[in-house]
Parts: sequence; C-alpha cells; structure tokens
Amino acid sequence: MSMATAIPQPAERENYLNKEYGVWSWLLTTDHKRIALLYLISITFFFFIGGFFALLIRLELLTPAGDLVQADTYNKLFTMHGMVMIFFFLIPSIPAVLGNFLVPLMIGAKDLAFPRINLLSWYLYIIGGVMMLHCMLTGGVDTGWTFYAPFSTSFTNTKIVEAGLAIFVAGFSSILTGLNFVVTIHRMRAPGMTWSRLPLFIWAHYATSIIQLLGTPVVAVTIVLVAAERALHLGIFDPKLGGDPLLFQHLFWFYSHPAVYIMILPSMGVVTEIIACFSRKRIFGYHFVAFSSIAIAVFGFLVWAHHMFVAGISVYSALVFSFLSYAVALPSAIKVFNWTATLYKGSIHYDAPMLYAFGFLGLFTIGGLTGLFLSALGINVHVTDTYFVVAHFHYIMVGGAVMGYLGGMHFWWPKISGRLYPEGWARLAALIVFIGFNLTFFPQFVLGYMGMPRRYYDYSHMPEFQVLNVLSTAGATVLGVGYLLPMVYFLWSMRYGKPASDNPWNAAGLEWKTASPPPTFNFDEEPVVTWEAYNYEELDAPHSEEVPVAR
Amino acid sequence: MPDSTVIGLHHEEEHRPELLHHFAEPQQQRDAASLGMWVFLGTEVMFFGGLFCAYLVYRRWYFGDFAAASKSINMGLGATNTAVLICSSLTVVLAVWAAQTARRTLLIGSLALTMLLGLAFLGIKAVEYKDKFEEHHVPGASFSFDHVEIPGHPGEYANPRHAQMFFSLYFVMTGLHALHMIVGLGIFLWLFIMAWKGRFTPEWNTPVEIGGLYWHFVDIVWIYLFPLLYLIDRHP
Amino acid sequence: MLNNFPLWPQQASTLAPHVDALYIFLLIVTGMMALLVFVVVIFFAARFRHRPGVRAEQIEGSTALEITWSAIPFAIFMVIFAWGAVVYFKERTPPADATEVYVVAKQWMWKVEHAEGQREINELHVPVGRDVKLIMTSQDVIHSFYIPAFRIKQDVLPGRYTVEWFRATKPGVYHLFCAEYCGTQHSGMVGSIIVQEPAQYEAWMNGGSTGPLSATGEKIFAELGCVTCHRTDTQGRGPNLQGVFGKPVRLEDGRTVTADENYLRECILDPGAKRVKGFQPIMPTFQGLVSEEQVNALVAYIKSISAAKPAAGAKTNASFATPRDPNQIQAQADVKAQAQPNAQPNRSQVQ
Amino acid sequence: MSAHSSATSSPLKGYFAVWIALLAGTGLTVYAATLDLAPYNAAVALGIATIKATLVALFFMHVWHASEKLTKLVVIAALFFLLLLLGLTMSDYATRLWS
Repeated sequence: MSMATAIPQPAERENYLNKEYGVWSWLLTTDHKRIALLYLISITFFFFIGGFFALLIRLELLTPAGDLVQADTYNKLFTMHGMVMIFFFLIPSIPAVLGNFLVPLMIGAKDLAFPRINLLSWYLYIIGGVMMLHCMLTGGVDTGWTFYAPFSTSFTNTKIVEAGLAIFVAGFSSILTGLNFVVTIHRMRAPGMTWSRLPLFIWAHYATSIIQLLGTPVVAVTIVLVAAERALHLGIFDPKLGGDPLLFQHLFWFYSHPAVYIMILPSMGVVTEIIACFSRKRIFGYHFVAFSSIAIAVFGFLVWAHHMFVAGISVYSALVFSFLSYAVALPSAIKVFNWTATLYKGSIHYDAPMLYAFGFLGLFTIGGLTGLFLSALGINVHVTDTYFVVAHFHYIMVGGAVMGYLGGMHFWWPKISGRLYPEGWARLAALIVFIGFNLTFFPQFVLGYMGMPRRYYDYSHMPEFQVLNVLSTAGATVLGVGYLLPMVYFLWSMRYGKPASDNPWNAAGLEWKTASPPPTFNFDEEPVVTWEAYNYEELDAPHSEEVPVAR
Repeated sequence: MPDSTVIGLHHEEEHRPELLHHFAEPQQQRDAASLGMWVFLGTEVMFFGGLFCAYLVYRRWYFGDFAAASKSINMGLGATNTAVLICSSLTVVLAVWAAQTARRTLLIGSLALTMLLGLAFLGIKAVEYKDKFEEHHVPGASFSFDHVEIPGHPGEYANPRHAQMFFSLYFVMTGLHALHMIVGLGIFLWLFIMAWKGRFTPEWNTPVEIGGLYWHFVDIVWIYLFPLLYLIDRHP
Repeated sequence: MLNNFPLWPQQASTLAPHVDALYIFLLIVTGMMALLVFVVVIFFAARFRHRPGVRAEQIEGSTALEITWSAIPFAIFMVIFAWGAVVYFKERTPPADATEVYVVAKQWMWKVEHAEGQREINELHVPVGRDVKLIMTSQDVIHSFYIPAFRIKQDVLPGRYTVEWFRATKPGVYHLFCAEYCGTQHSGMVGSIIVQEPAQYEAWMNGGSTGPLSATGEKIFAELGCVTCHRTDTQGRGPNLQGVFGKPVRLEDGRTVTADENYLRECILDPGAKRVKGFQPIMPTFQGLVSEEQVNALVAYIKSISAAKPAAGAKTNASFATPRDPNQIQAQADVKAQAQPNAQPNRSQVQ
Repeated sequence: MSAHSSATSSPLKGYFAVWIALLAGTGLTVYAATLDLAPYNAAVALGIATIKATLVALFFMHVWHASEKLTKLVVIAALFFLLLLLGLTMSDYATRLWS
C-alpha cells in the first residue's frame, strides 16, 4: 500500500548533489542543502557516540553492584551522554538538518538569508564538537549535563572549562541557525506565501528560533560565569563567599527548560506535515496549531523553576511556577487533539513516515501526561531526581523528538537524496524502535515512583530494583538495533534505491514542486503561491491526476 | 552582517555587484541585514541580561558591602568613559548620515574619530583595571578589602567576601563589555577600509548602518553599567 | 525473583497516603486521557484507512471544538494543580512542636545529631508517631535528603539551612538516598531510616549519649566567649538571646525579620549582614572558626533558652531591648514575660 | 530603513540635540548619586539610564523613524523576555523569607 512512486529517470538532471564534486565544494559550500547534509553526517556521528554511552550505562545497571565500570567512569558516561545528546544531537537535529534543508524550499526562497553565516554555524558546531571529543578523550567531565554549582565550580577536578567552552561555541552555532531562520522566514518568502499559508513546519521552526535566540545567550553567559569562577577564582555562585548556588540553577534552567522545546517543537512540525500528507487532508484547526507553537515558545520561558521545587526556592515561587507549568501543557494538548482530529475522515496510508508519526503521537502523549505528574507540587517532591524524571524526558526527547526526526528523514529522504528507501525495512525499523523504546523507558516510570534515584551506578542497597532495570536494558538493546537499521538502509538506498520522482508522496508544499534532488537554487523559476497550505483536495481531485499515481 | 557586503557573482545583476544571488532585490537584502542585526542585538540583551540578573540578586542581598566596594572604583574615570562613549555614538550616527548622503570626507573622518574614541575608552578602562590590581581588589588569593567602611554607616566595615563578589561581577561585566568594544573596533576598522576604498554609496551603505547599530547597543549597555557599578551609594 | 519485584513503594509516613492518593488520581485521569487519545487514533486510523476511490473529506477546523478541548483539560489541570499545592504545603510546613534533628551532609555521608545529643552516621533512628523536623545543611556541595517510603525529599545546600519533616507511621527500616548528584560516590551516599516503637526508641536514645546538643552548644557558647557580650542581664554589648528564637527582630536598616534557624546561623557566620537595631557592629565573624556541627549546637542552644512557648499575642522582640536603657531589669522582665506573656513590660522600649 | 530619512531635511540638529541631552544626563546621574535620596537613589539612577538608552535607541538607532513595526517588535520582545528573566528570578528571592 505504499504511496511512494518511482519514475524512470531519463537523463541525470543537474542538482545540488552533482553540480560540483570534491571535498572543498562541500566544505566551503554556502548552499543550505549541502550544509544540511554536512549537519546530517555530523549529528549522526554524535548520535552514535551518545548512544554508545547510553548502552554502557544500561549495561552497568544490569546488575545492582557497580561491576562493569568504576563510579567515576559511570559519572562521566552519563554526563557525556547528556551533553552529547542534548547539545550535539537533539538541539541541532531537526532544525539544522531538516530545517536547513526545507525552510528555504518550503517558503520558495533560493537560500537562507545569510548563507555564509549558515556555513559558519556548521563550523562553530564542528569546533564545539571537536572540543567536546577532545575533552572526552582526555578525561571527560563528571558533573552531569546540568553543571550544578558549587560542585562544578569548586569541587570536581574534571574538565569543566573545556566542556563549558565546547557548549558555549555550539550554543552560538544554535543562535546563528535561529537568527538565519527568523530573518529568512520574515524576508525571503515567495510572492503569495503569506503567514497563514505557511506550512506548520515553518511555524514550528519560527517558534524554535525564538527560543534559540532568547534562551541560548543566557546559558552561554552562565557557562562563562562558571568557567570564570573555576579558572580565575572569581566568586559568583560560591557559598563560601556568600554566593547562592540556586542562582546558577535559575540562570541555567532559564535556557535549559525552553531548550526541551527547541528539541520537541521542530519534531511537532515534522509530524504535522506527515499527518497531513498521509491522511490526505488539510490540518484540522490550522491557526490553532500554528499559534500553539508560538504559545509553547513563550510559555516555555515561564516555567523553568519547576526543576527546582525541592532545591530550596520560595514556596510561593514554587506555587507560581507549578501553575504556569500547566499553562504550557495546554498548547501541547491542543496540538495532540488537532492531529487526532485531522485523521477523521481522512484517507490514511501506513507508510513508514506515518508509522513514526503514530509512534510520536503515542509516546509524546505519555511523555506529556507524565509531565502533569511532575508539575503537581506534591508529587514532584517524591519523584524529582528519580527515574520517573528520566523516563518522562526520554519519552519527550527520544519518544517525541527522535521519532519525529526519523519520520521526517523518511518523509523527505526522496527529496534529499533523490532515491527511495526500502519501504518494508523502514516499517520494520519503525516497529522495532517503538517496541524497544517502550521496553526501555516504561519500566523507569515504575522505578521512579519506587524511589530509585537517578545517576546511581550502584544499587546494591536496593536489589529489589533489578528486575525493572533488566527489562530496561533489554529494551535498550532492541532500541539500538532499531536505530542502526535506518542508517544502513539509507546508505544502501543512496546507491541502490529506486530513483524518486519529484513528488513521490503526491504531497502538498513547495518543496515537492521542484526536482528531487533540487537544483542548487532550489527552483528553476521563482514560485508564486496562490493556494493555501495542505491543498490535498486539489492534489487528489480526479482531474489533476496528470502524473499517474500508483497506489 | 558580512553577507550583505560580499561582492558576489551573478547572472542578471551585473550592474549591482553588492546584490547577492539569493535576494530578489536590493531592498530585500537591506531589510534582511538590518533585521538580522536587530535580532542579534536581541540575543545580546539576553546575554547581558543573565549578568544583570546575578548582579541584582547580590546587590539586594549585600547592599552595604556592594556600596563600599563601588565607592572604591574611580567615578571620575567612569563618568569620563560614559562621555567618551556618548561622543562616539554621535560620530557613528554622523558616519551613517555621511554614508547615506555621499559625504566621503565626513564618513572617513567620523569612522576614524569613532575608533579613536573607542580606543580612548579602552585606555581609560585599562587604567581603572591597573588601579584595581594595585589596590588588591582583583578577586583571588591576593584579594584584600579589609576595614573599608560602609557608606553612611560609620564604624561598620564591609564584608570582604561580599565585596569580592562585587568585584567578580564588576570584572566580568566590564570585561565582557570591553570585549564587545574590541569586536566593535574590528568592525569599524573594516568599515573604515571599505570607506577609504569608496565602496559605500547612498544606494549601498548597509554595513555602516548595521555596524552603527552594534556600536550603539554597546553604548547602551555601558549606560546601564555605569550607574549600576559606579554609583551605588556615593553621597558623603 | 518475584519477591524482588515490588511495584509500589512502602507507605510509612503520614504524608505518604496523601501523595499516593494524588498519584492514583493522576494515574486514573491521565490514563483515561491517554486511552481516549489512543482509542480515537486507532479507531480513526482503521476506519479511515485509504480505500481506492474514496477521497478524504476536507474539514477546516472548529473553534467550538478547540475551546472545548482547551477548557476541559485546563479545568482538570487546575484540580491537579490545587491538589498538588495542598499536599506540597503540608510537606513544607513542619509542625511547631516537632522533635528536631540536625543533619550535616558531606561528600559522601550523612551526619545526624539528635537534640538529645545522640550522633549517627548514615542512619537516623526515629520513633513511630512523633513529628520529626530535620534541619539540614551541607559542608560542601548540594545533596538531597530523600526517603521514598515517606515521600519526602529536600535539597541540602551549603551555606544555609533547609528543612523537612515527617511523622513515621510504621516501624521498620527504610531507604535513605542522596537524590542530588554530588560526585564520585553519590550512589554510596545511602543510609537507613530506622523507625522504632517509642519504648525501643527510648532505650536506644539512652545508650551512649554525650549529653543534649544544646548543652554542647552552651559549652561552645562559653568557650568562644559569646557570653561576654550576649549576657542575660542588660549590660551586654550584644543582644540578650533569651527568648529570641521565633520572634520578629527589628534590624538596624529598618527591616524586620523572624529569628529562625537560618537567621541565627547567618548572625554567627556573617554578623554584619542583619544587625539588630541599637547594637554596634562589633561582633567578629565566626566563618571558618566553627564547624557546621558547632553552628548547629549553638543554634540548638539559643533555641533551648527560648524554649518557653510564646503566646499568640506576645510577638514583639521583647528581649532585644536596647542596652542603653538603664531602667530595665531584663531578668525580671523575662520572668514576667514567661508568667504573663501578654503583659510585656518593655514593649515601649522596643521601637 | 534609514535610507528614507536621508530624503527628508538634515537630521543633524536632532543628532546634536540628543548628544547634548545624553551628556547632560550623564552629569545629572553623577550629581544625583551624591544626593542622599534614601531608597530612591537606585530608582533615579536607573530612570536616567533608561531615558538615555531610550534616546539612543529611538534617535541614534532610528527606531523612531523605522519604517517597519518589525524592528519595534524585536526591541519589545527582547525587553519583555529580559524582564521575565529578572522578574521571575527576583520573585523567588523576594518571597524566600516569607515562609
């Protein structure tokens, strides 16, 4: 029942992939599509590094005793897992790969507004990444990705300053990407592409960029303060001089809570596109979905102290932040309901991208609903800093963000590579990822309510936690296989996959109106938009079937 | 911002070498560059915002100690530096106007004057730092702030540990500001060379304009730093 | 293996049933929400699967529906919020007459001192059915005192006190965890909460004590020379500390603060910061001169000399009369204040 | 943006007026700092700084004459989020002692 169509390619057209060859044509490119591929390669690399750490963590926890690695090593493992996955995979993942590739295509622009800044942002990412790798290979960091003072500033003797600088540099890469998107979306839209005709993917990326622009600088300066306190012995957070360690947490979470929306919002954008295409419908409540993205971006900045309910903040402040946390849950709920309603009376296809979208819906719903537990003050006290939190954010960030990322990679792979991926394998991989994920992380909710604290490498005092940990480790193995599969068949399809037509899914959106893969300047002639987004009615109307669609 | 200034190559727009290939028309390119700089300044607001947040929390907690520490900084130098920066903002705005109205001498002169004023600012700052170093007010092992009276509270001495926090914030805030000044000087040196070569015309002067925006922003940061750091409690 | 596979933590404090009730409520409510979404998605996915020749029906949206599915969840959220807040305030409000236990955290152990003078490491003995308030501070980094069976957790910070409380309901031995990552042996910073029947607890309490914590504090108070200024007659250069604890204190800068544990602690370590009105800034800092345990003992001592329960109306900082007032005989005043809490003879001098 | 303003009459007078006002503001803020205004010293200093910053933004950075609302929107958004950071953080510090 695959919708994807292959067409015999007459002669090779010139496109962004074959226009020039050679290493320098890639390393000095300002073409947003090539930069997207540079990002794709780099984040995949970091994803597997972070994944390797995760696997070691899970293996250590297979038995209650700390027998696989030393305590220090374990602490570095979860720290590096967090830092690599968050700053070098999740935050750049969808924006820097799919966003970079698709934002100009979707709005009918020839490129992003500042192509050279776009390249610069990739280089900054690589510099940050190399620093992080160097830091990991020469000793690593053991503070957890949260860098809490005064442990990070005065007590640990690991490489805080270097890791901090790596994140600082990567942060600027993220800021520049956001800046480019905001300016591009404001200034570079094709004639007729009004705000209410924008694909919701663009709205999601616009909201993401707002967070990147306004949040990242705060964490950057916080890292500067930590590094200064450590390296130059300034006193900012040090309680010995009268400093307040909670101030660090305020500044840190001001960015790091909205940062989870940097990770999930683009994924929501991807899922919106996929659901519209594979149910052949306009998104139900377009404006509500669009504005809920902006609402999430804004409300996301109002809730950071819900990470600090037991940290010693004022109880009245806790009350306010708990209340506001429910305010940010609402736009997410609205999105879920609108996606569900979009399915109603659709004509639903079960291709791999849609399977990932279904997976996203399920896992994000569970992740979001468990967020309600965590924002309830009374329960938060018991479950914060336990595996309940670990499970909750992995449901959002892996179940949500990574499912969306993989769905998007499958959906746009024909456009990116000009080739079709093997549909059967892709569906199998989607299934394996879904099962492996739930097996890994669902037991952790139970572990958390049982009281197992996070960041413990040795739980020999509480052997009753072992069964659930074994389940989780088994799931992680399945999940690992699920993540390896797509990499293998995507690589395979680049050479052996069937050539894709310009619009293999018969999808709406400007990106499908140009060649697969697109030419260097995206469109042979400047597009003029006269239709609303998701015009599946016209696309599926009997008279418009000039291109035979094999169903 | 360098993007808007590059001499690109293109097919249709031979007569307008500044127009990059992916823009449809010069106006679009100009608007993009300007919006880009404004958005960047927005991120800068948040960058300094984190510092201001830390400063405000501790100033509320340790007001007397902060006032005593603040009194030890040279207010005269701070006020002079404020005036220097305000003058440089004037020369910047003159440079922008000169570029728009094709007054080449005024443009080059204003840019040069701006750089001179910027250097003067950094020079005065260096003198201040030197004084602080000699007075052992630089946080660290040699820090000393004993028996300094809290303004308005005779016989009461500032807590040296809290004073050290003030100086930590003082050095981080003014240091990051000075770093921005140095970046600004780099930008203006480049603008100066471009102006010398006669690249700016009334039709194309976006770099001067957005470089000026950056300079003004750095000025605004100082306008807040001056009273916050130098003028906490100066009355006799 | 199944013995090792419990799915629900033990309930051993008065608070635990409250937390669990909210948790069960949330499980039901969110379970129903999730089920609703899943059932509808699966039903739509099956019912509206692609069939050749059948086209999707385009639907623009519905503001009425949007409002409905925003308002109903929001109302449910508010119920959860309010309920959660009520439980939280219960957690965060220690009863006034709770037994006090001082906790000092350090990498990587818990040092516990009972008011009666018993000391323990990584263990805490408490009796069933009595309110216990933990006054906690850290010697180095942030830790977190977590007892899953009691459903309580509170970060323990360097440089100040944080507080949590519980009343155990079932004798037994329960896990104590450090829940905030604190360095290499974080997972070794575990211990046991030993809840005993009152008789057993008394027996334990009577074995090998070094005397009450307040007595230790009194000794330190004398050794450090605090008594030379903080005298119980009116001639001291520092405030008389009898009856201070829990009362509002008027400060030199015009503010009024409550003399709680954190205030006393700050006055010892940073006397200049919140100086009592009418006294000269002559007290030296004891930062670096006293250990966390000694600070705790001093605080316990100062509290012990304020032990007489203040009546509701007696909320002035009676014993902070200015030392320049020769007419006042503080000792008498204190006797009177204890006998007749409402008749504060020195109220006029306070302002 | 400001390309348009060059078409109108010379803005030089305005620039010099703003410059004088900024210098005067600097003098005023130094003078005000030497007065004992009790708790209002900080308010006066920050008030003068805000007026000076507004002058720079409106006239030197041409926000006043900006042809587009977008520039104003960016400025307002940045200030809004700055106030969120300061306000919500300070709200914790201000209410910590209540309990």
